Amino acid sequence: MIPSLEQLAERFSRLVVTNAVPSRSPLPVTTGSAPPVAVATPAAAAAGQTAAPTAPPCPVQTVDYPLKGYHLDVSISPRQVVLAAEILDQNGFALDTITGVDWIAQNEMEVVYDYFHPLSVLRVVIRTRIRRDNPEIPTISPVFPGANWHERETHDFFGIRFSGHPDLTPLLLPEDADYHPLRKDFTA
Amino acid sequence: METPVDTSQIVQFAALDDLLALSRANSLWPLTFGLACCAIEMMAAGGPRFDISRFGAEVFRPSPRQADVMIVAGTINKKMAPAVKTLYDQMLEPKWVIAMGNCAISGGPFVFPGQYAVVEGVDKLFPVDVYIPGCPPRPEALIEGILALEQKLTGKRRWPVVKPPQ
Amino acid sequence: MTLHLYDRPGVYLVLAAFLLAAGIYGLIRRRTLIGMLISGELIFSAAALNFMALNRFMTPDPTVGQIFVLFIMGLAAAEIAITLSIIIAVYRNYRSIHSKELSELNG
Amino acid sequence: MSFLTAEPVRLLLALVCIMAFVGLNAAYLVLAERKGAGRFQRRPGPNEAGYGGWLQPVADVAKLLSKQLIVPPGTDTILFRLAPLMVISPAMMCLAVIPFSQTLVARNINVGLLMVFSFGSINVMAIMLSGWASRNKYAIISAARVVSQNVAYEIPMLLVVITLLMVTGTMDLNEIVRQQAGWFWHWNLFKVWVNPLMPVTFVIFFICMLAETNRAPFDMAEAESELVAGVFTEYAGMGFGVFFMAEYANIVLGCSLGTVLFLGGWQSPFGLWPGVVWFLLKLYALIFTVIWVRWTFPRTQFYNLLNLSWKILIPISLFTLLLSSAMIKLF
Amino acid sequence: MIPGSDYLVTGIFGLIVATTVGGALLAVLSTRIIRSVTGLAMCCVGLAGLYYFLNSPFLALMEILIYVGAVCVTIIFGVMLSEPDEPEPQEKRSREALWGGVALLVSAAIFWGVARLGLQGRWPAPAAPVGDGSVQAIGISLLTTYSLPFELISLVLLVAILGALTIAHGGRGKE
Amino acid sequence: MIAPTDIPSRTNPQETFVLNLGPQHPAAHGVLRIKMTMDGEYVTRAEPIPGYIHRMHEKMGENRTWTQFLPNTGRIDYLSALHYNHAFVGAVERAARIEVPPRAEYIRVITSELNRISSHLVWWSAYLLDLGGFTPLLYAFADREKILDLLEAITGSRLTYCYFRFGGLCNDIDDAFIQGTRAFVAQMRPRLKMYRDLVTDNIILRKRLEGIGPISAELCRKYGATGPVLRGAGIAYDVRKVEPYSVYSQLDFHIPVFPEGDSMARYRVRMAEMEQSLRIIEQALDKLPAGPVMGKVPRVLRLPAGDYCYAVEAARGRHMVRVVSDNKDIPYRVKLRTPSFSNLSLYEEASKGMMLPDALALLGSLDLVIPDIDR
Amino acid sequence: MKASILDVPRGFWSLLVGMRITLTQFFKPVITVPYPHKTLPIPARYRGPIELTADPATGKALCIACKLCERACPSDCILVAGVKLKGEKKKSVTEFKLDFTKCSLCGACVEVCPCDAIRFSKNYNLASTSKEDYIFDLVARLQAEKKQP
Repeated sequence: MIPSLEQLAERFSRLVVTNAVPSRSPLPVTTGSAPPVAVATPAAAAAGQTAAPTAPPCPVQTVDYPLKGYHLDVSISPRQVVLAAEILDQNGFALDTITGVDWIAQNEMEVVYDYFHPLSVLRVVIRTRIRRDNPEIPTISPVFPGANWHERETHDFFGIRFSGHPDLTPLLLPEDADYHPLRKDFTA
Repeated sequence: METPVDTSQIVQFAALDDLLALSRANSLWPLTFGLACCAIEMMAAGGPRFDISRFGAEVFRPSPRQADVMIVAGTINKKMAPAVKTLYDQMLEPKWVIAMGNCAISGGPFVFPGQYAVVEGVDKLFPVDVYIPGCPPRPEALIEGILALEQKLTGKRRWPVVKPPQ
Repeated sequence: MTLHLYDRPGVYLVLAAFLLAAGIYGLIRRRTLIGMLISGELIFSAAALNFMALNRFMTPDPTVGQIFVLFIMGLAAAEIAITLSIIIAVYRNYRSIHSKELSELNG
Repeated sequence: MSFLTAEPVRLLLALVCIMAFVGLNAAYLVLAERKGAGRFQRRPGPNEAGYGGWLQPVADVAKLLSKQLIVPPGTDTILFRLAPLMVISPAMMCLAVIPFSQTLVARNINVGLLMVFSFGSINVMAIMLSGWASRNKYAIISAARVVSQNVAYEIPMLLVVITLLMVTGTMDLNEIVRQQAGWFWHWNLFKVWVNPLMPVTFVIFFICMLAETNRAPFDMAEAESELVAGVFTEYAGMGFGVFFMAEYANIVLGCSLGTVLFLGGWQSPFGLWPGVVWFLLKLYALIFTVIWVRWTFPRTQFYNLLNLSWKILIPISLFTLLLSSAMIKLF
Repeated sequence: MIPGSDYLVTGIFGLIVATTVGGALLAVLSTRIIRSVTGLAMCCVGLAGLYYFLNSPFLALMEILIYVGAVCVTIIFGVMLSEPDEPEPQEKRSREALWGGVALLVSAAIFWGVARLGLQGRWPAPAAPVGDGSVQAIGISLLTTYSLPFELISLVLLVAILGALTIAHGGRGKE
Repeated sequence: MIAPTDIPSRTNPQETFVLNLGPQHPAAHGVLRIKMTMDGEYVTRAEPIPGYIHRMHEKMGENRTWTQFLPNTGRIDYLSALHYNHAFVGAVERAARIEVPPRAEYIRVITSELNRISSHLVWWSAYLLDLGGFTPLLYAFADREKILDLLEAITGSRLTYCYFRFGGLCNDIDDAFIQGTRAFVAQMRPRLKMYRDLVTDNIILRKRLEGIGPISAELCRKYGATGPVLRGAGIAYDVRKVEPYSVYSQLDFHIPVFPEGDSMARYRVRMAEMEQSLRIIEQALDKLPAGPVMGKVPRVLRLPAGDYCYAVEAARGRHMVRVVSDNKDIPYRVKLRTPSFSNLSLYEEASKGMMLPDALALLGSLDLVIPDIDR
Repeated sequence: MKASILDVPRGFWSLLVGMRITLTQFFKPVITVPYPHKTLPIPARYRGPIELTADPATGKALCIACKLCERACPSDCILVAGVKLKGEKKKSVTEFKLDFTKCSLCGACVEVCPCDAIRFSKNYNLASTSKEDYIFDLVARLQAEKKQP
C-alpha cells in the first residue's frame, strides 16, 4: 500500500492537533515550494544564522524534494514519537535512521527520525525536541526493531536515554564508555 | 691453541644465523588481519597483478600462532587496541610488525585535537619494524615494506632499488 | 634362546592376564560409563589375546583362534555401538553419565 | 619365524627411504601447490627464493624449525604433542606396502590393501585428539566435523574398494598391479566389461580420497574462513609443519593407492621407461588433479558433504558392488 | 640372516609389549577420559603388534581397523557429545582409598592367579597344522564350518546398529 | 583467535557455549565481532558487536570546514568511495544551490558505476573466500585492477578517491579514459559470463547458498535494510530509480530483483547489477556532453541554515547524508546514514538457529564494510 | 525425486565446466608485473606526498609562504614559514614541513595554492624502518634535488 503525500500530511496534522503542545493552536499544513531555509517564518529567515535553532512554527509541512531531500517534515512532541512510528509502520514505511542534534544554545536536544518508503518516493522526517539536561524519550524499537541499534548509537553519541529500550550499552564506543562525544560541550 | 677452533665455530654460527635470517626473510607468513582501507590494498598486493607470493609471503595465516608478521593495515581505535595487543602477544617469537598506512603509523587523517577514539600509531602498543606511509599505500609499497623487513633481517637488499619517476 | 621371547606362550598369557586384571581394576574404579566401557574393552582384548596365543602354540588348525578373535571383534563393535547409544540417550535424559547418579533407574 | 627375521634391517632402511620420500614430497608438493595455485590464478607464485623459488621450502622449513616452541596454556600437553606424531606416522607406514615398481616396495604383504585402510583410520583419531587437546573452541568444532566426515566417507570408500577386490580377487597390491598389465584399457579404471560402472567407481574413490585427506572442497579440518585454522589453530612452528607434512603425505598415499588400484600402477602402456617412472607419472598426474580441484571449487557446506556421502555416494557404490558381483557371477 | 637382527626383533617385540602395557595402564589410571581412550588405542596398536608376532597379520590389521579406527573413534565421539571427565571424588577420602585398595587387591589377585596358571600350565605340544591360517583359509572356514556363528554375528551387528539408532533417536525425542 | 582459549563450559550441559567470532576472524571482513551463542554447531544467538573501527567521522564533520570533510567521505566505505563523495557533495550542493555542469554529472555517473563494479568484485571475491574458494578472488582482483587503473589515471588514487568537488569534479577525463572504459566494458562482459560458469552455476556454491539465510521483505523494512539485501528480497528499491539523483533519470537501466530472499538471491542481485552498471557506463559514455566540469562555487562556502538530506545508491544500499547547517563555514552536524549499519542490524534476527557455516554465508551475503558500520 | 536424481549429473557437469575454466587459465600467461624488477607506469595525476616546485629559471621554490595550504589542510600536516627577503616583492619560503603520516592525499593544498608551488610527487613505494623518515622537510629536499638533477 502506497500512501499519498497529502493523506500522510493530513494524518499527521490530525495527530498534531489532537496532541498539540497547548500553547500552539492547530495549524494548517503548509505546502508547495517552501523557502530554501527550513523555517517558514519570515523573521527567522531574515535572521539567518539563528534560524534553525528555533522550532519550526508549522509542525507539519510538505517540502519541495529537490530543495531539502525529503517530502514531509513533521515536528511533534516527544510523547508522540511512538504513535508517529506506528502510523508510518502501518503505511509501509521503513526506518532510515535516527539521530540527534545538540542545540546547546537552546539547551535542547533534537531527535530526528528519518523514514523512507521502500515502494515509492516518499521521505518523511519526524523531529522532536527534548530538554538537554534530562534527555529522555520513549523508544520506538517495539515498532521498528531496526531502531534498536540507531537508538543505541544516538545514546552513545548524545546521551539521550530511550526509555523502554532493551539494552542501551554502548554500541560503537567501548563497552565502558561513559562519555557522549557528539555533544557540543564534549572534550576528550 | 684452542682459539682457532673457537673462531671457526663462531664463524659457522654466524653463517648459520645468516642462513636462518635469510630463511625467515623469505618465509614471512602474515596474519590475516585487515582493519580498514589498507586491507584492501593488502589483498590487492596478494592479487595477480602484484603477487606478494613471489616473496613467499602469501601464506596468510588466520591463527596468530602460525603467523610471523603482523601487517597492521588500518586504523586502530581504542576499543580495538586491547585485541590487537592480545593478537601480538599470541604470536610466537620471532615476530615482526609492519605498520601499513598512515593510520597505523600515527592515526593518520583521523587525528585531531580532542579526538577520543583513535590510537595514534600502532607503535604506542608494541614495537613496529617497518612503516609504510600512504593513504592507502600502493601494493608496491607493501612489497617494498616486505623487502625493507628482509633488509632489516639479513642486512642486505637482494633486489634492485626502484626510483620513483619524477 | 632368552632372546626369543616372542616364541614363548607364557609371555602372551601373562600379558593377557595383565590386561584382564587392568580391565577389572578399571571396571571397579571408574565412575563414568564410558570409563567402564573402556575397561570392558580391555577385558575383551585379554580374551582375544589368549585365544590367539593358544591358537598359535597349541591348536592344530590355525584358523580357529583367528575366527574366534574376529567374532570377539564383531561383538565388541556391536557392544560399543549399543552402549554408546545408551550412554548418549541416558546423557540426554539425565544430563549425566556418572554411574552413581543413575540410581533412579532402579526404581 | 622367517617372515620376521629375514629382512628387518632392509625394512628399516626402506622406512628411512620412505620418510625421506615423504618429507621431500611434502616440502616440494607445498611448493608445487603454491606455484600451481599461482598458475591457475595467472601469477608466478614463489619464485624469489633461490632460482625459480626452489629454495622456498627450505626457507619455510628452516623458519618453522626456528620458531619459538610453546605449548599454549590450557592444553592437554601430552596429547597435544602426541597428535602430530600420530598423524604423520600411519601415512608413512602405509607407504611401505605401496609398490612403486615391480621390485621397489618396502614390504610386500599379501594384505597390503587392508594395511593401508587400517593405518589410514588412525589418522582420524589423531586429528580428533589434536583438536581436543588444543582446548580451543574452533579446534573442537573442527575435530567433530572431521570425524563425522571421515566416518561418512570411509563407508563408500570401503564399498568401492570391495568392488575392486571382487574384480581382482586379492589384497596384494603388487598382484593387483600385475593383473593390469598391457595397454591402458587393461587398467581397472577401464575394465568396463567386468563392471560397466568402473569409471564411476574411480570418481567415487577420488571424491572419497579428497574427503579422507581433508582436501578442498572438503577441507573441514582447516576451514579457514569459518574456524580460523580448525584443529591446527593452536599449533605453531614445526608442530604445525608436521600437520602440513601429514596432509601431503596422505595425499601422496591416497594418490598412490588410486594409481595402484585403478591406473595400473607401474604398468606402462608403451613400455618405454621403467615402471617406477610410469608410476610416478601417474601419481603426480593424480596429485595435480587434486591441486587443480582445490583451486577451482569453494568449500562444501558441512551437511551437504554428509548428504553427498549418505545420499549419493553410498547408494551408488552399493549399486556398483551389487552390479559387479552379479557380473562376476554371470560371466 | 643378518647378525644382530635377533636383537632388533626382540627390541621391537619389547616395544610392542611396552606399548600394550603402557596403553592399558593409561586407559585405566588416567582421570581424563580422553587420555583413557588414547590409552586404549595405544593398547590396541600394541595388541596388533602381538598378533603380528602370533603369525596373523590379517588379524593385526583388523584389530587396528576395528579398534582404533572404529571403536576408539566412536568412543571419542561419545565423549565429545557428553564430555564426561571423572568427577571430583565426592565421597570421603578414606572410602575412596578403601575402594582403591579393594580394586587393586582384586585385580592383583586375578593377575597373580591367571598368570600363574598361564606360566605353570603344562601345555600339550602343538599338533601338526591343519590349515595354513591365511586370509583365504579364514574365509573358507567362515563360510563353511563357522557359517552359523558368522551369520549370528552379522545378525547381532545388524540388531546393534538398529538398536543404537532407535535408542539414540528416542533420546533425542524426549528433549 | 582473539578469544582466549577458554574451555567450553559445558559443565552444565544444558548450557550453550559462547563463541567470540572476531574482532580478528577471517569471516569478519575486518574487525567485526560477533558474539555467537552456540549449541553445538547451531547458532542460538548471534549478537554483532560493532565499534572496533569507529573513526569519529561525524565528530570530525563538526570541526572542519565543508571542504575539509570531503576526504573523510571516501574512507567511510572505502570500497565505494565515489558514492560517498557523491552523497556529501550532493547534500552540500543541494543546500548551497550549486549548479553542477552536465558533463560533470555524467562523469560522476560513469566513475560511480565503475566504482560500483569494483566494489561488487571485491565483495564477490571476499565472499568466495568466505566460502572457501580462493581462485575467484584472484580473477576478480585482476579485473578490478583494470578499473583501478582507469580511476587512478583520472583521480590520482586507487582506493580512497577524493574526486568530486562541490560544483563538479577536480579534473576532467581524457580520451584515454573514455577509450579505456569502453575497452573495459567490452572485456568485462565475457568475464562476467566466465564468473557465472565458474562459480554461480557451480553445484557446490548453489547447494551452499540456495535457501540459506532467508530474509523477507518485511524484515528488511522493519530494519531498514536496503541495497542488494532488499532487492534480493523482491523489492525493487533503488535510490537511483526512486529518488533519481544526478543524471540517472536520463539513463536506461533496470533494477535486478530476485524474490527468493536467500543468500543466492542477494548473490545474483549483485552479479546482475554489475551487468547493469556496464550498461549505464556505455550509455553515459555515449551521451557524454562537452563543457566544463566545474560550476560556479563561492570561495568560502557557507550553507544556509537548515537541514538537508541527500541519498545515493551506494554499492551496499541506501547511503544518506544529512547535514545540519547553522550558516557557518563548518557543519553543525553531519549525519551519515550508512547501509551496512542497517543491513547488519537484522543479522541477529535472521541468523537464529542456523548452522555456523550458514550463518557465515549469510553474514558474507550482506556485504559488510565494517568502517561503514562504525563510521 | 526425478529432479533430484537429475541434479547429480547436472551438478557433476557444472564441476567439470569449472575445472575446464581454471585449466584454460592455467595455460595462459601470467599477468604479474614483478615489482622490483619491473614497474608499472605511474599515471601523471598520481598523488604521492606533495613536493615543492621550483621556478625553472632561478631554481628557487615558487612558494610564497602564504600559508593557505596550511589552513586548507584537513589534517594539519603542513607547517610553512617564510621570510620577506630584501629586494623581493613576495615572501620566500624558509621552512615547509610535511608530516606525511597524517596526510590523506586529498589535494586541498594543491588546489588552494595560488602560485602552483606545490605538486604531487610520485613517491609511490615508500617504506622505512623509522617513522621520522616521513616528516619531510620539503625545502631541503628541493635543494638536494637541485644539486643532483
